[in-house]
Amino acid sequence: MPRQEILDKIKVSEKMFLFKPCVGSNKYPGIITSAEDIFPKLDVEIETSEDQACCGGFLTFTNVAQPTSTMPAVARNLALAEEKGLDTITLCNGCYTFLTEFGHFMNDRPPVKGVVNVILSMIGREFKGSQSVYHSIEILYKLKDKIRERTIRPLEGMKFATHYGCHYLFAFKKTAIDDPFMPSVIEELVRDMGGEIVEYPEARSCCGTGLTQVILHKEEISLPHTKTKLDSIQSVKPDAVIGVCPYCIAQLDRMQQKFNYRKIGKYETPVIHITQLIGLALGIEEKRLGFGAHAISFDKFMQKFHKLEKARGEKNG
Amino acid sequence: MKMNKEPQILGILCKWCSYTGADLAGTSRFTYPANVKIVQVPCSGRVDPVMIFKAFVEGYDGVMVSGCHPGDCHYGTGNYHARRKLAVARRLLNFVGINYDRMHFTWISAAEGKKFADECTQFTQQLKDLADKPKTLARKELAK
Amino acid sequence: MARIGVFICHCGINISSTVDVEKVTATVKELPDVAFAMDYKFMCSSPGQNMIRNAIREHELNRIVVASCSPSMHLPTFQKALLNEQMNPYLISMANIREQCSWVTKDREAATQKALDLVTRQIKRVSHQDELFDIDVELHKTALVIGGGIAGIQAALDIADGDRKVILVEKSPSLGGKMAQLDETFPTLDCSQCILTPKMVEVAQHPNIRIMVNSTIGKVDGFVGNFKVTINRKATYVDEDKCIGCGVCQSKCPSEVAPNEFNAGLEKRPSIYIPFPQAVPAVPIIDPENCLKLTKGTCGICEKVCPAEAIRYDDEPKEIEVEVGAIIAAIGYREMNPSVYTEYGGNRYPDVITGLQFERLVSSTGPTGGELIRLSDGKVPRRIVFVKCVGSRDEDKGHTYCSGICCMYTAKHAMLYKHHVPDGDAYVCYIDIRSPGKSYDEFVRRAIEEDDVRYLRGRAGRIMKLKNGQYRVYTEDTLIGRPVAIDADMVVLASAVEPQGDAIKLAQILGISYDKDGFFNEAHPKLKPVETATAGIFLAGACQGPKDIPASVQQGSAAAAKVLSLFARDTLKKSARIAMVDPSACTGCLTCAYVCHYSAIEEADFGRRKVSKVISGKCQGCGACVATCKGSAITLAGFSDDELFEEIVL
Amino acid sequence: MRESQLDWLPGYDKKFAEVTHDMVNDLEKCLQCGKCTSQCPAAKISSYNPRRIIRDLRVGNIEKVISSQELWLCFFCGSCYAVCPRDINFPYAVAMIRYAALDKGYGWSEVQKVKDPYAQDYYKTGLSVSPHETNLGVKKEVAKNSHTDGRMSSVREKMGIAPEREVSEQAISEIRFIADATGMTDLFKDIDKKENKEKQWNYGSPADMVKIKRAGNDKFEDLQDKED
Repeated sequence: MPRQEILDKIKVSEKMFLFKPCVGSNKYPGIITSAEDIFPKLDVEIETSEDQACCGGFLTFTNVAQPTSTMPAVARNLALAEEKGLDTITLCNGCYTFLTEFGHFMNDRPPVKGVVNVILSMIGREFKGSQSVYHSIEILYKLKDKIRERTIRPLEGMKFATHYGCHYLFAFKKTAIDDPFMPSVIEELVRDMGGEIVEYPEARSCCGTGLTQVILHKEEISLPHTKTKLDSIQSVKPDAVIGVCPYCIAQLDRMQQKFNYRKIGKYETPVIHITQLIGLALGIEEKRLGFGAHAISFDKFMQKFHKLEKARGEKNG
Repeated sequence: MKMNKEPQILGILCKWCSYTGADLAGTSRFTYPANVKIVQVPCSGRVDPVMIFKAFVEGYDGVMVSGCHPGDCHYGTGNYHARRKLAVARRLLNFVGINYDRMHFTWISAAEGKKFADECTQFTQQLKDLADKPKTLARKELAK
Repeated sequence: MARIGVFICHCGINISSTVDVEKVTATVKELPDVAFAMDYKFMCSSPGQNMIRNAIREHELNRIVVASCSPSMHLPTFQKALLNEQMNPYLISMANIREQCSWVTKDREAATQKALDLVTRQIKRVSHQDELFDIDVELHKTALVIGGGIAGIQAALDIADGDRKVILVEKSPSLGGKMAQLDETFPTLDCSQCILTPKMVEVAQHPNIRIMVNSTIGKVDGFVGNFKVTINRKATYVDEDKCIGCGVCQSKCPSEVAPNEFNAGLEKRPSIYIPFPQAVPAVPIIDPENCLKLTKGTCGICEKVCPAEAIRYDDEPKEIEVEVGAIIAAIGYREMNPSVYTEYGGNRYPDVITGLQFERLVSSTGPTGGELIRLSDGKVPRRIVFVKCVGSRDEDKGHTYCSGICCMYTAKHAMLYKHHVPDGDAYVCYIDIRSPGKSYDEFVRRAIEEDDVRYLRGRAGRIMKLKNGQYRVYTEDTLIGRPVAIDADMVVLASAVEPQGDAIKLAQILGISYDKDGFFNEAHPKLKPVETATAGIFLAGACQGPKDIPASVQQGSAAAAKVLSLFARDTLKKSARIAMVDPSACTGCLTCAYVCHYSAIEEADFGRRKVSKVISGKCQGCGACVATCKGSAITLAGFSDDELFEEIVL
Repeated sequence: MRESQLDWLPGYDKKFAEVTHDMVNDLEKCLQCGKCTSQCPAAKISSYNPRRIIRDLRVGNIEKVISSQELWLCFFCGSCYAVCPRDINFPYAVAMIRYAALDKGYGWSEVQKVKDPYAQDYYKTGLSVSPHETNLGVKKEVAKNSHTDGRMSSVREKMGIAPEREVSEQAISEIRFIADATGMTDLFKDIDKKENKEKQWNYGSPADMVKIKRAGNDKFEDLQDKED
């Protein structure tokens, strides 16, 4: 069950800053385009910035850069939203983690913030720590009544499995919108849009990306988790897996191709970001959903969706 | 004021913990300077700051107050009241021009005979170190 | 005019080896007011005491100073000598020249000087001491026991057997508490109800015990010996006097919706119910939230079928006032609800149950009649995992303390499982096995060795529901350092012991302190384990901290002994060393009342002013108020400023 | 570096607390209950064991931890933190311990792997993930699904958006300034030259490591480098 006290703290403004994730931009552009489309439909104006770069957390947790180097980079990104006076929406668990954790870290320690601001002042910026950072799922959950009302292409008859991603729930066990082990936020949203949720045992397991595992070429460490997870998902036969983190989506999507290529199973469950799914239900242009960028084809998914939609249309005359 | 080589110390100890601790120091034969004189009070909460000022007026070089450890007070919260009162008394000592290092507040349980003897020895040494400085100082000097 | 006698002890050579006793005696003889001084080898001995008594008579002494060992050692001895001479025992003072002089000083000269100083102060002090008289307080020789679990039952029986009246108040409809819910008990595996129910019946039949079930404490006023207690009895809608306990009403009740509390929520119960067959008293009550008659005005079947015409739909809550001399709080504990442990399913997995639920599941009076089956599908669990420390030793989601009993009851559960399913597998995930009791560790070893229960050192991290209906328990075998996954049919969570939900409220009503978790504080952790800081209020059982049955019974008996020794007297003697307020000096600021730990200071009228007044029965003589009083209006008898200042004089 | 008395200095782990930038909560709170390890994805499949790492830090076997192979196996999934009864944020501890290891010369090979594709991209474009697809299999599938040649720019164009997400020149210069000012640039330059000490400690036995490689699915190892 979502936590009321956290929900109460989340403020949905008329205008918000959309923080674009790297994976979203360069591997799954549909995540960003659908986010840009759905929020206005839910009465939240979206602003982005060309000045926004990578959140910087990736470099920290691969130990390529010291936190002392990435802290100002995080502060710079946060300062962009502050300059506009907007709260930030992130689409990626990683961006959310690093922006909030480092933001709080600096806010709680004025000396650190001071040093960071000395560096930022040289590029003419300042980090005040005045604006909040929210995960897209938090904002979308707050908007769930509007989503239910404005769903024009309901997901009736479609079955979904969910994957929240460790970096949202586990890393924020006290401050995330929902319980780390028994969340129901995506489930509620999907049911509101008419879809059906199928539960699978490994729902709380890591997708296997683990931030660095695949990159460090430790496939023997990473891929078994992906396989276990995908096997568990396949066993309940969903039409798609819903994620909230582009990085997890990349792992679950691309590794299916890899397994198929290596002939260790046949995997064909498309993986979709919650913004893309809501985009579909709210009826945004299908090409803006960017399903083409996925390694696992959405053809079957869309065929079923269209068929059900047509059947409903005929029934309703 | 009598002139003694050894600094004169007044120990104000609560009956339940610290006085028993001082007895234990004796039972265990830990020696400490003879110029520590002990007054028993039922609880460190009974210690009126006036008693401390009175002691300095009488000519003592130092005052040591001890009660039960936090949470162990026989009367529940007496030692907390003492702690608060004596924190103020310390500042007041400074105000009237007595070096506040001449007052020592500590917790000694009934099992800490050794600690009592050590505290007495240490406090005596501390007072000896302070002996070079005049016992009462102008406030300006203390502020330095 | 004080006539002081000074008696200096050699204590064999304990004092005289470092202190020149004769010199001290000779010196003090010359001091003003000293009418007599002497030294002797053993002042505390019978001849020594006689010397004091003779001197009092011969020299008409009216103040005595004894210089010897610590007053904690022999003050009462010398006070007795004074009493024998019809002298007020508060007219003596002792100089501690052994523990705080001869034993801690090596230099003979310094020791002699110190001894002289110490004796001189006491001589000065003693002339300020006045006659004091211990206070007599009347007392009601009736005890109130709050809580009808095993600790309360034991305390009530012991007091009642000592021929004193007891009022036993219980919140629920029946006595018995947690012990009544248990199946078998460690380490003997004897049937819990078989040993408990005879005691419950004994309580019911005891002429000295008045049982008040369905009742809670509303208000407590007064002090030791004289408590006025308001007991709130809730409406039960059944006339206790008329009911014959036949149970027809509950068998005909059509509304079975509420969870059965006695069976730990494993099944539903009717809205009119006797909690369990052996309940004492065997009188049903109506649950007003679910009764169709009381909520919707329909039904009314129980009234129709009752052969004794005992149903009263118009019953109302009552307030009963009683006067008691002592109170024993024995409200026990509750089992923590593991719903916050979402990694263990957060109560959503039907076969992941708590320890108490497991007790009911294997109990022959439980919902399955003692058949150990999975509640989801009725199958016998072939493999079972017991997870310990659920809510204990967990500052993140539970409590920081160790619940103490889970190690033992889990060993017992594992054994019971193996007795029900001999060819099944039982695993226990533990961090430490804590079994420090008589035959306790042997019991755990028996579970491991004889019953082949597999103990894995590691806390369970997650329980995953598998598609085949099993539960995968992830843990680590920390002794080999590898993670382990066990596919089990049933998981039992050893849920923590925690204070009753209304514990803090009761503590505030009683005026006793409680710790950060809500357990009641004893007066001293070692030496006063059943007393509270408030005189006349005692503790028994798990409300003071997690306890098993033997420890609860022990504390019940100990509290009863304390009550009986209190009641052995006709009046209560309280030390005369208490605070007194001089109303003419009191400004009525009541700061003293704020610092008083015993609420012993109240507001009183003095002419047209409000002043503070010490309730002599409650005051314990700590003196916090004295040191706090800005106008020096309060004096602590025996430790007045005059007396203490004389001791300070250098 | 092994469990010798000499390493067992009092307060050694306290000193270590400074390294962890007080993001971690005190490691000495650890109960050694094993709840972290029980459902750790890395522990499931290797000899990595968070509990043992904490234990070694606590007793002073710090050299052993920072020279271990296992230190580089953490997934950063945070499930250990999510279940920890003492609220120890172990993933952060690992990140910080890794810096300590790098300080001593261990683990540069791991960092070097990340530097080229990701850190350099960040420095050049402001984004860590490049649009260039190295996995040809995926590129083929994307080409099929998007009816393009499979390049990200084509996919984006087909969606009706700019072929590339551009980070402004201004932003890139700012990023570079921060990188220069904080020593990130110098570190990037030096990374390849860093002498990498061979990791010495292995929590599992060598036989264990072989088993680990085969764990999960034995088809992984021989197929590793055939594509891309």
